[in-house]
Amino acid sequence: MQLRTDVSEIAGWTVMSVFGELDVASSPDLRERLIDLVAEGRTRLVIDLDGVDFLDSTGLGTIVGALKRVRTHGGDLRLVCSQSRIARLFEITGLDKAVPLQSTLDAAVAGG
Amino acid sequence: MQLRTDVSEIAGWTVMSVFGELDVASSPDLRERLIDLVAEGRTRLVIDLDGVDFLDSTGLGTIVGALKRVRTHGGDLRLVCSQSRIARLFEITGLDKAVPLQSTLDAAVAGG
Amino acid sequence: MAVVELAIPARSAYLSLIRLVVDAAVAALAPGLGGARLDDLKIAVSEACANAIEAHQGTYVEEPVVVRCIVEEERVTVEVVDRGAGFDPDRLERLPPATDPRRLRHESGLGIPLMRTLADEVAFRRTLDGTTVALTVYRARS
Amino acid sequence: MAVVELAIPARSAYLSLIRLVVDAAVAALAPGLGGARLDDLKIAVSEACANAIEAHQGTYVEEPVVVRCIVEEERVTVEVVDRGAGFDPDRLERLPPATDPRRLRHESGLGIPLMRTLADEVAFRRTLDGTTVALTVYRARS
Ligand SMILES: Nc1ncnc2c1ncn2[C@@H]1O[C@H](COP(=O)(O)OP(=O)(O)O)[C@@H](O)[C@H]1O
Ligand SMILES: Nc1ncnc2c1ncn2[C@@H]1O[C@H](COP(=O)(O)OP(=O)(O)O)[C@@H](O)[C@H]1O
Repeated sequence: MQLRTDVSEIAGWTVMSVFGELDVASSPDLRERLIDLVAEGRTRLVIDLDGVDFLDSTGLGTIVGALKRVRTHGGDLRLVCSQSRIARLFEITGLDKAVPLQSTLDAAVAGG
Repeated sequence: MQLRTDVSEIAGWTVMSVFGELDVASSPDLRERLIDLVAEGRTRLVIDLDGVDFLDSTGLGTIVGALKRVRTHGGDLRLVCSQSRIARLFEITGLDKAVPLQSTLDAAVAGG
Repeated sequence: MAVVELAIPARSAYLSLIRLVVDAAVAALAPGLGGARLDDLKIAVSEACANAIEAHQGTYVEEPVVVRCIVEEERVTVEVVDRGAGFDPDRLERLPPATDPRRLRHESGLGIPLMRTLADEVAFRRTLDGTTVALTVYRARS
Repeated sequence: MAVVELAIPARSAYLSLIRLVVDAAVAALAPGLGGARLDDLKIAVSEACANAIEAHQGTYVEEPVVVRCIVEEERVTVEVVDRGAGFDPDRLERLPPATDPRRLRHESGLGIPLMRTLADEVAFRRTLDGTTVALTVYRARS
């Protein structure tokens, strides 16, 4: 569906910016793209969710999957999420304890 | 419904600017406001349709009614309509022959 | 073929919502249908729904009006289904031409003429318990 | 009480349209319901619809899923009606807490927990031919 992703490299991190609605229709597509990044050895990932208009449980699940995959390869995952509407979903599912949310990209790529 | 009107006086014309959707739900309201203007003796009217997002047949009918009323009182009606989506409805119903459309307010209030 | 159906209270305040749904449904189902054609269809549907809602006033005011968007390969059809008393579309009064001064006596009666011009096909079907108006726009035709 | 009903193909590509209609219907019918509560309801409805659509895959893929918005004085209820095989909501696997490393084994199963948190009331009703999920948000409560 209407999902667009941009990939860039910043300060040793691979940043995937996601734009559009991240729901059960579009999450499989994002999942594939994240699997591809990890397969290319890009295991220090930042997912920037500030362009996401809607997030559902499969979107959250896709992020859990990415976290598992980068960790398996000794990497790490960080999230950029300054929209409270979206951050709220991580909070109520407790997932903000597994992947901390940063409110800016700068903060996400800072500190190693 | 979501219909807003502003009234101003320009060069001897009473200009009613209409904003929102002009359909069967909102037209009766516009009709009342136009009747009130004519009752106050304001019979040289310009209706500015550039803020109209949607127009249906009752909106067209309301304008026909206003035209009839100002003419009965020796006045005149002019329309501002630069949106081709809206202008088209006057053209296909032939009503542009009864009330000419002007593409700017300046043009509408020009020439007496 | 994809079908999206909306059932909505018979009140004119809902016309705005109907237009929004038709717009979103057709844009999602038939992305090929251009903006101007979709605008035309939306006006025609709005006119048909206004009449359907009007036909429900009185006895059927609590009954919903149904709007069905049917998207096929080559065309989009929107059916508007009511349970009103019905009418004969061939026996409507004809409006005088716009240049005739008598034209100004008529503030209504433009809905069906608009539908006929804006849609590629308009069919009025008398059903067992009301009227179904089917408005069709072809994707390729202009 | 105002009711707006949408019947839509059982494909996840339509979720976006469902959200849009719920948004527009609730905004039109219940203007009092604040933006954040409406967002919550929209997510809960989207989750329920995703499950309903999933339940139609296979045998019932050609059958529409029905979304019914019921607006009353004090609350808004959205019912999602499917004809799938049904399930027992009390027998779902519980997810480990987010701080447990085993949590990462689960990429799914968050839909119903989200619904339960986001809506004020969630009811799962087994019907004769499927499941109806009713999600309620109260207008005054936060
Ligand atoms: N669905 C309908 N059920 C019953 N009568 C209808 C229906 N649609 C149209 N009509 C009749 O046809 C007339 C003309 O309709 P229309 O051209 O839309 O103009 P208007 O609605 O402004 O009168 C209506 O006044 C009504 O009497
Ligand atoms: N309407 C439904 N019909 C049948 N089964 C359902 C329905 N809703 C939920 N389920 C079952 O409950 C499970 C958990 O649902 P949910 O919490 O939304 O997570 P997920 O959809 O990610 O598995 C689903 O996997 C499905 O087996």
